[in-house]
Amino acid sequence: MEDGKLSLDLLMGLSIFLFTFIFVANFLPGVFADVRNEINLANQAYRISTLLVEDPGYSSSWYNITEDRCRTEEFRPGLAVYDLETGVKYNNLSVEKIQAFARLLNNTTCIERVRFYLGLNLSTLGGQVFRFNVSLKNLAGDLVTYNRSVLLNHGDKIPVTQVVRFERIVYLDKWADNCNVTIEGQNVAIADRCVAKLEVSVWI
Amino acid sequence: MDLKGQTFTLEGVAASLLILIATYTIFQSTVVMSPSWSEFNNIQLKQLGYDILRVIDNPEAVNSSLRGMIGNLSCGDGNYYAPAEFSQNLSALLNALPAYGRVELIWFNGSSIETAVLFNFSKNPTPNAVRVSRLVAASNDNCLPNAKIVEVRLTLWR
Amino acid sequence: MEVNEKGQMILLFAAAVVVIILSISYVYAQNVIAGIESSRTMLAFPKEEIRNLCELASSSSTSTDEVVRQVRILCAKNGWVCNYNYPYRVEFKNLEVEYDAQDCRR
Amino acid sequence: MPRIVEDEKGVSLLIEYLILMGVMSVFVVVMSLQLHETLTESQVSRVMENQFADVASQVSAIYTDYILLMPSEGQIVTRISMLPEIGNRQYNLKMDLYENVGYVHLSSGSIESYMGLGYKKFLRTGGVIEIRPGGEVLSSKAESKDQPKVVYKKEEACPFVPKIRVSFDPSSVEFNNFTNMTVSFENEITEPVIWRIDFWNGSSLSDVSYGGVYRTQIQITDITGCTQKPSSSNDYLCTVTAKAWIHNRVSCNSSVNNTLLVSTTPKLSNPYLVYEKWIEPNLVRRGEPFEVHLKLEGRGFVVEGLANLSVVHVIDVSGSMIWPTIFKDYKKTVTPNVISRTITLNEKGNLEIYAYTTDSLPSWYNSTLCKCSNKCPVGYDSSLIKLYVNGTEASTVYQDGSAIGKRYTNKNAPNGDYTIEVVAAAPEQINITLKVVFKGKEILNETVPYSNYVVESFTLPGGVNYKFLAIYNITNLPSLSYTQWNSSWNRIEYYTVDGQPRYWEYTSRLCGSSAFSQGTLNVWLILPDGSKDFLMKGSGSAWYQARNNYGINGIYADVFIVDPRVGEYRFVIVPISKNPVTFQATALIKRIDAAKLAGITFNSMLGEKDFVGLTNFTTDAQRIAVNSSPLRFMTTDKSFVNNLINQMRAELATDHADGLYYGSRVFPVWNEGGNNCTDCIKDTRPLLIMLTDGEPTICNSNNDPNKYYGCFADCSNCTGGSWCEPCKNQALCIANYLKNFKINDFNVSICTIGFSTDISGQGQQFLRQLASLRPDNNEPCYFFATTSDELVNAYKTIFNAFQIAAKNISVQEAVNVSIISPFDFIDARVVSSKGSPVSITVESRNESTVIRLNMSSIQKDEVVELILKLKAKDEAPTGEYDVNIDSESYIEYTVLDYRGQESGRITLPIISDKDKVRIVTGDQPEIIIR
Repeated sequence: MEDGKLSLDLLMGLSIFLFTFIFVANFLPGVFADVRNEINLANQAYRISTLLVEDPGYSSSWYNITEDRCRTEEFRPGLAVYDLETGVKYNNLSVEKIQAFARLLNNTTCIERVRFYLGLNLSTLGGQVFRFNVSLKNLAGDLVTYNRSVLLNHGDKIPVTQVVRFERIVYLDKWADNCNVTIEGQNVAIADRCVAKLEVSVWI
Repeated sequence: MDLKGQTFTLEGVAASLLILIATYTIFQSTVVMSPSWSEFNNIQLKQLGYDILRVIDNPEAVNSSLRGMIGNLSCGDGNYYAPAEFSQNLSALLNALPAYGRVELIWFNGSSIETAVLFNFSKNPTPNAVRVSRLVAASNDNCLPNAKIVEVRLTLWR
Repeated sequence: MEVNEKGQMILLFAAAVVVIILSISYVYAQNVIAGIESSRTMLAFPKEEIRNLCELASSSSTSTDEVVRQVRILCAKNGWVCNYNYPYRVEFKNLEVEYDAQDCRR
Repeated sequence: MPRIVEDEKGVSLLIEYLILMGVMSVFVVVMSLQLHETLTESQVSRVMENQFADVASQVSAIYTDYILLMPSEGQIVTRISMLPEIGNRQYNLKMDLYENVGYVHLSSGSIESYMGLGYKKFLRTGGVIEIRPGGEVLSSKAESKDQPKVVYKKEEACPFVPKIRVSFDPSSVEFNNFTNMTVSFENEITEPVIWRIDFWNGSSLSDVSYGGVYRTQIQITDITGCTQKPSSSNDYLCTVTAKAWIHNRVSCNSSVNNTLLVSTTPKLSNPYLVYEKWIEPNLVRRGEPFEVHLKLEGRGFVVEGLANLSVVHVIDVSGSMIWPTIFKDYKKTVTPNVISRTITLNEKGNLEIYAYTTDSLPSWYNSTLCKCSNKCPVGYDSSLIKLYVNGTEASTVYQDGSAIGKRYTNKNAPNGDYTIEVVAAAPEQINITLKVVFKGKEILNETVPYSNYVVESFTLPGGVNYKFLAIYNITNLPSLSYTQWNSSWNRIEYYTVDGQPRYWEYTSRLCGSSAFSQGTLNVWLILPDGSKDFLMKGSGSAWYQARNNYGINGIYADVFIVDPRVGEYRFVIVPISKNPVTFQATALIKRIDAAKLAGITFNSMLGEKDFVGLTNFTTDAQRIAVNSSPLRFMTTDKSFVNNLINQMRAELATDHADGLYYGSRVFPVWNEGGNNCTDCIKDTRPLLIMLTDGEPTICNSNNDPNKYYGCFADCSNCTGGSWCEPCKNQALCIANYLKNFKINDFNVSICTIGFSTDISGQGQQFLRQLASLRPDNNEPCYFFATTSDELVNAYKTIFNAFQIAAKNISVQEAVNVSIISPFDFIDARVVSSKGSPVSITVESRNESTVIRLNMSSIQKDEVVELILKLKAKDEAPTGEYDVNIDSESYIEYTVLDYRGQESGRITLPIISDKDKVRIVTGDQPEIIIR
């Protein structure tokens, strides 16, 4: 009689152990390696910002592409000024190109083309689709305006989730409204240039 | 007899706890902010550094170019003073980042490598500072003797 | 005697699990280091230095033997091997990167 | 309660055992199922994703930096660090394109990851380039010693390579003096080229060229950086480097060196050789040819004193010198310029073809140009244009307003192809209209600018008053029939020698009832004054006839000009049918005129410190006074001598002995009254040049040991008509005496030129014996000339023979051409700027190919260039290669001192830093993982 009980006892002990373990095992994954998107994001942010700041884009007249032609043309945006003689002027952004870029990002079809040609969308192969947003701010941190209209603050809408941002310091080839800075009270331009900050944000 | 049963149960519980704790101690402890993040901040900072060197080096301007800065560098009792205009530009940029910066001029005086620190940019960097530098073909015979090439080194940290 | 046996059994299993977990911790370690390499590359690639040399090589006045010599010395200090001559011939070597251009202009 | 079993204990034990086992087995099963899944699979897959992201980001970052550097030409290599395995699994990394967008792909079994790199095309100075990402690598390679790498590679292939040349004139300069530097390009420059000259002292000169020639004068005031010439304290070799490259294509460059000899005391400067070696182009695609250039140049000074000459022209003015000799000779095939069109008719119908022009060429087709005015086609008629349809000529004249030409009509032309050819006798550009009308519809109507002529020209050099210029046996000319000879002859010249008259005269044809007939060529001769002469035959033969009274009783010429102007004579040759035609012509002048020309040309080569004297000989020789006592017969005033040369005329028989004797008496060294002044020609080198067209026919008997240097002769049998042995022997005796006679301790040199038509004659043998040995190649200084050109060249050669910088040069050049080497041998050629003969042999060994040159001498400022044509093998691996095997390449020559005496042999190895060639693929750039 008592002996019978005993075995039940053991049974209980074992099952407790078993269930605890299975429980642990099941929630382990959360504890273990989680997916680290920031690696990709960081790289993409770096890559896009570099392409924008140090490359004139393709073709030489990509910034003439209108919203209706962005679907048919092959192009890659790049904001750097390009001089036929001396080549690319690094960190020197063309206002004209910036405006074109903004225009394309505003258009729902074009933004997808841009995304594709920038290499941010390989979903057809099975890769991730990256969302991005580009903005141009002056050193004080407010958006740069040209003829009182914001030059560049376009792309996908920035969410609350993990976002990686990469900044570049650039200067424009035309004089924007608010690219001067105030040093000791007076309002000057750094190195006689319209210096600004290009921010590229990338997320999933 | 009864005791025996008890022990069985206890062992079960003990074992499971053991596992639980083992797992936690191993993993919870190591799940820290991933290192690539701090690295990434350095990348960001370094890139900004290069950008700064590029932006403040405006060949059309005199004192707003590295060449001009070196050319018009003045020096006395171990201190090196960059032209005011240059210092202004640089500090304006640094404030905007925001970041601290140290500027060194490095050149070869014919026998050994020498280093000069700009007066207003001589703070000592923290360990995780980044360095960017640019070689400028310029000379300044009374401050940087025999220099034909000067390495302008900008150290940044936050 | 049976009694002891049963107790050990359970402990035995526990041990087994711990072993497995430890083995995974190694995998996990790999996970932790992920991202270091890429960021190091982004940090270490001497793009700007090479452009710098190319600019110097673009003019014969900054390509005189003395200038090149001083450049070499300054490079060596940073652990690089630099060489260039007019027009647009540039060589750069460091641990990761070997750059050798007959015409460095992009 | 009822019981199932009695012995409860036993039961309980059994049950207990069973249950225990049961639980255990369940546990084990769960374990084995769960554990692997939860504890390994899911974990590793996540870790992999992260590691993949890391590697991909790495590659992507490198890629980004590459495309933003992207050297126009060059290579970048970067190591990738990746874990050999993740959770003991290997994986695979590759780069590729998807819809022109590059991407990185990592995969291990079912786990994959992609990272985009962006659109593949980029702008660059010099155009758009297209990156080709590619390559694949397995992770396990990470722990092998060649780590995975990302490689950028771009090789430029050149549209052309500017072959820059830099030269100095003079190439040997005294310190502080001037020299002219010329920068030019050997090949056509189709894009702007940047060139740069680096001087020995570090200064440089640079400019952009569009193919022109750049000249500047530089004064040599700074010889820092020049190397002192071995074994001479006052000579410096100053080297300039010329480099040129296509604008924006730096790698398409070439460079050459040139060495300037600068001497502080040229008088003591020994002549010597310089060489320069380079490769053009030094950048080739597989299968493309390139050239190896080896340039030898003789250097040295000819200054005050030793090297100067005292020349005596001993010129034969015997009767036969009045005869004509060939001045120029032409024979070439003229291919007409044919407009050719093909039309296709798909159906049969009425076909009309018109070929016509509305232009006219009065200055060419003009009755006043015709030998018999208004007998030739006047102005301009339909005969000018010829129309061929499928090869057969359509001769129907077509004329409509100002349009004139030919026409073809076929009321029902069968369908098929029609080849239309049009030719016009257009000596200058006109517009030709070709019109095709089919079934009343115009199916072709084009007007093309057209011309159809070839120009041949020769120049009659100045300095000589030529008596006449005759041009004969020109073929295929138009002709005027029924043209008789004019019976009255016109005198060209007339003079008497010992009462015997000597004259030339000519006559031409009369027009009479002449009728014009086309030839197959229209030829105009354009005279130096610009006037045109439309050449025609008379009655199918020559239009002019000339003769003299000394053996020439008829040369038949198509052109005969008395006292022709010096200058350029141009033939404009127009084929009038569609078939190629041969044009030939031979120009004649008098031998004596040719002789004068040669002599004067020689004098013009002499320096102002060289002395000239003049002796002419016929039955007797006479020295011609050109100066005043004590130096009567020699002068440095060449023009004065030239005038005297011009006055010479053909006279009587030929006495070489006398000529040679009096020739030698020109030298003021025989203490004879009025001509006795050895110091006047101090330090100069005595040279006798004897020009003769004939054989010894007469001599002066001599048995006086004090005359003719004791060379006796009994001339009783010599009448002046035929070969005169005693004269020959006497001449040889005199020559022998002179060869051993020293003036300014140089032996007197004798050079002889046979100016005749028969080289085998014994006269030529005799002249060869007369001659002394040339200083350059130790051959007899004897030449044979039939034409005026040959004669002039003979004189030039003589001049050069006394100007040599080095002797017995032999060059061995070993190039890396063999079965294993990346090059193939195409050919080798060698050219001398002064046309001196060079023997060349090519020997292919199993590990190299050796080219050998042999030259008897190189003269001062002579440039000898060896050009080897090689080719990169089609399968040659890309990279940079040494073309030459320096260890086996050398130049060997006999050195001369400033007195021209041999002073030992030296060997200089051929070493060059410019003998490398780079083989490239010239592809678009690629960025690959390997």
